[in-house]
Amino acid sequence: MLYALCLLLFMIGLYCAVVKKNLVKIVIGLAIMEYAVNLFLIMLGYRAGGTAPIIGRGDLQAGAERITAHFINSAVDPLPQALVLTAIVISLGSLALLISICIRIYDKYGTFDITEIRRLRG
Amino acid sequence: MIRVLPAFVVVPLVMAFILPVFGRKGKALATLLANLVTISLLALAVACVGKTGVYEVGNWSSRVGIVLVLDGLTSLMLLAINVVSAAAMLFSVRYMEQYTAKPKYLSLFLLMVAGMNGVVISGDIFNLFVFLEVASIASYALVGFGCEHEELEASFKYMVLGSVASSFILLGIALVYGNTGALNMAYAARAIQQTGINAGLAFAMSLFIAGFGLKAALVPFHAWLPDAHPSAPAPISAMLSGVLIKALGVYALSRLIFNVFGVSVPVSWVLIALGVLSMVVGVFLAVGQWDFKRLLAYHSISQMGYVVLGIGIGALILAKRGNPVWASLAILGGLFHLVNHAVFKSLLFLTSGSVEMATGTRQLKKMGGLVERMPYTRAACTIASASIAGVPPFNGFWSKLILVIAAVQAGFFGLAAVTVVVSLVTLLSFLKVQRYVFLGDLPEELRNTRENKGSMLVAMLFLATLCLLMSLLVLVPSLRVTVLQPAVDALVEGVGHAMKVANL
Amino acid sequence: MKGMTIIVKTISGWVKVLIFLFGIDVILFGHLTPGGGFAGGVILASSYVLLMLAFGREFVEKNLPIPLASKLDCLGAFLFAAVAILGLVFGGAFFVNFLYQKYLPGQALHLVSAGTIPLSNIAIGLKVGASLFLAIFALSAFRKDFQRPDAGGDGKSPVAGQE
Amino acid sequence: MAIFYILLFFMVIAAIIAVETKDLLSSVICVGAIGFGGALMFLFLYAPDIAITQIVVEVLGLIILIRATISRDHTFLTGDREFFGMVVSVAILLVIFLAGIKVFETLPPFGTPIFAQVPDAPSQTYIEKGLTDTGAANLVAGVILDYRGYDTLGEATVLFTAIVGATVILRTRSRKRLEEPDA
Repeated sequence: MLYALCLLLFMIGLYCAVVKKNLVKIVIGLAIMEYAVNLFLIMLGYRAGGTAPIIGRGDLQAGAERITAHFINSAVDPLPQALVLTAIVISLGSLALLISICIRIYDKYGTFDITEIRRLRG
Repeated sequence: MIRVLPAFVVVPLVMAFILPVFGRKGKALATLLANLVTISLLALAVACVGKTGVYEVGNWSSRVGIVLVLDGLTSLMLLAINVVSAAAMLFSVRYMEQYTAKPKYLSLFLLMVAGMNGVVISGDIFNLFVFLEVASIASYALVGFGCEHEELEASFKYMVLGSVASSFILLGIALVYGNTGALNMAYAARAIQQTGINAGLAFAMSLFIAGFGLKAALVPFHAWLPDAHPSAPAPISAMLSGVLIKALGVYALSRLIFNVFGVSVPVSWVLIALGVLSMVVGVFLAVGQWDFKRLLAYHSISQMGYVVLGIGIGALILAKRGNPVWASLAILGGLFHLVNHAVFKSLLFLTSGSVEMATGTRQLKKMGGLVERMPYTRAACTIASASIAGVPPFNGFWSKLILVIAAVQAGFFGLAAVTVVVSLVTLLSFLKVQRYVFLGDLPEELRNTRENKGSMLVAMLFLATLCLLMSLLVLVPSLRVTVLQPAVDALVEGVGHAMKVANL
Repeated sequence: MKGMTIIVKTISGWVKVLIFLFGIDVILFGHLTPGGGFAGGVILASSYVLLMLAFGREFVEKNLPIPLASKLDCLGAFLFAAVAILGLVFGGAFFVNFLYQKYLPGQALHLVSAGTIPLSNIAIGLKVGASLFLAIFALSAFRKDFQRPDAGGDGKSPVAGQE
Repeated sequence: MAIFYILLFFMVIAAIIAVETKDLLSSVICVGAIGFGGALMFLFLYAPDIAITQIVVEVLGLIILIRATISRDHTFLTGDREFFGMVVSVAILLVIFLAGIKVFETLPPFGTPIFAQVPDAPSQTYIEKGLTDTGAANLVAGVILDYRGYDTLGEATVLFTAIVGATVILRTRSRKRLEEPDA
């Protein structure tokens, strides 16, 4: 059910990117899609009643540098978190590039309305 | 040889990080360095032909770390990418003098090359996505490099559709991870083999087809290509049409279908349908065009249809457990057409850039009679046109012939006929180009056009020579066995190939 | 624009230093606590964004010249790649954590541990901070050109009649 | 568990407002609400690294977005695209959504990650051996900078590419006259 809500968020973003005709709205739609995918990836790694995948002093067995079994059996999945970290930075980069294209288009055409930005046929 | 595999990514990356530091004064040095990088990568790619192996990044085993894989298909793609990038970079030396910020252009160019090389050598699904983003974002910026109305509009459209495609691909990757727990292609393939294709994986597969189909501009997803490719500077158009849509779209899609998910009948039919649609729709949209580069861009869609059709027929035969010889023939046709198209379409875009630079226009109706003013460009353009239309001695003929034979052998007589008809329409369309650009009367205002000399000419002649020589790739058995056949085998072996490479 | 009132300027002058230090803290302890090069780098960039909002662009440009930021951007990216290449030289494969495995194991949960990971964090922090600063600066720089849009622009559609 | 539903409902509602509101600035602010809701969600999902990154990236992303919308003369919008096209696209999206809901039944139920069920999942190794293999107490840092450092190189490159691209797009003069070499 939570996954479905996440997909709903993705679909709202897709709807916004496909149907809206304002450039900034389209960018917002893309951003929403990226949030949804990131959230979905993190939810895949969630463990009910778990702990964050960061080893503290309490997770080391006294004396030896060994991790307690409790930590091993309760830590959430670190791999999706690493993937999402990558994905967030990628989406920030593409947001910066998209917005600079938008600003430049506004400068040239004087509008954000995509129906008025039609120099190219087809 | 496998030890140098990361160099395909790291060398252009490091050079791209250094280049923006060069200001206006260091422009010549920056250009020289960038050319050195692309040419040495080409040499490296030639040296990698016929080798196989796995490189473990950071000495982590393929289970926990990222692996780079070199196999037949990878080395074929590396060859195509680096041939085209060397030629386009050589062409840029003089062509890009029209624009400002050349060091940044060179940097973005190298980043795009690094991204494509990274996609091709990656053996990890998420890593493939990351490098796909590197190449895509560099190409979005390069399409808008001219900063004029059309270029910005095309760049925005391209970037929006590209970002949607990236989101689809990432969601697909998340679904694959959620179902298999692995990101390495070999481990994911093994897990998928054990569980079979369930609903989640089928959904992921359709997301991948939509995402990579958008990147490859197959017909229902082609809206951005006819705008983006003509708007870019000519060397970038050559890179985009020549290799980007193949490395990011067709290569990635066929790698995932054949080596990770395994071929199945519905997916093969989807591929065939996409291929036929792209072939027919692309060529008929191209016929009516009067803008030189836009016409070429529509032909890219059509020619990509051939590639996908060949791969789809092969997948269908494999999925139905037919004769693997015919399957590998169809895939051979598809892949051979892929490399051929990389060469002749980039050559066509370079000649269009040369013509545009000399005359200042792209409209076919405003040109004419350039044969006496630009003889070398004309020769190169004619060779490339003959190749793309499938005129006998050139490379395009052989790949189309193989595709037709494969279609007939598989029992698709209708498809074979469509292939031939599309090829004839392509021929007509390029006769029009010859007629309006190079023959006919020379308009008054073009009296003073001069042939572009120097690096631009070298780049065009290099690719034109390749157009002639590449027929040898299928005609000489020893070349076919070392270059094309391993690539075909990598796909025909299917899911087993991924595991064989990773020693599972 | 000359920036905001004196109160805002004084306070944000101090707060900027605190944010900057927090960013450095997040970067340096990235291998022990949540955070790391990316988060820290963004925090570094946002400290300059605060300065830009309070004092105006010219002040920030004096504080951190754009060519320098551009060079820092390239340097950070290059350093990260260099750490990876050093792994090839000393560890035998690209991206080997050679410091941890061979030379400087350090003690778990201490600042000096994990080999090349803190180094990579610092390089990434530098790179991300400089590049996002550049991005925001470039985006705000464009505002000036806006007062006078392109020929025939004046908010109407310049598109009609072309083609 | 309830907290996730509350936060996700909040995010979905914010998304709907962001999509449907006529004022661009409020739309951007709603995006901020989604982002910070997401950051809270990450925190409750035991991903503090992502939560920190999400918050700071959100702040900067909002500044970039507001930069684009503010001081543009008509931020108020007029309607959607053609009605027919909208109905068709909504129908297609609805079909994809309904197909997608079925798909999630194949995933392990929420709260039981896949790596605990697959015998040789990489994540198990990261958790058990991460500290001894990489020396980093923060396992996420260990994964992104050691096990999968190559990804992070690509990620840093993406940011670098995007910024070079943005400066290229925003340069004021793009073409110059070609100085003829022999004339």
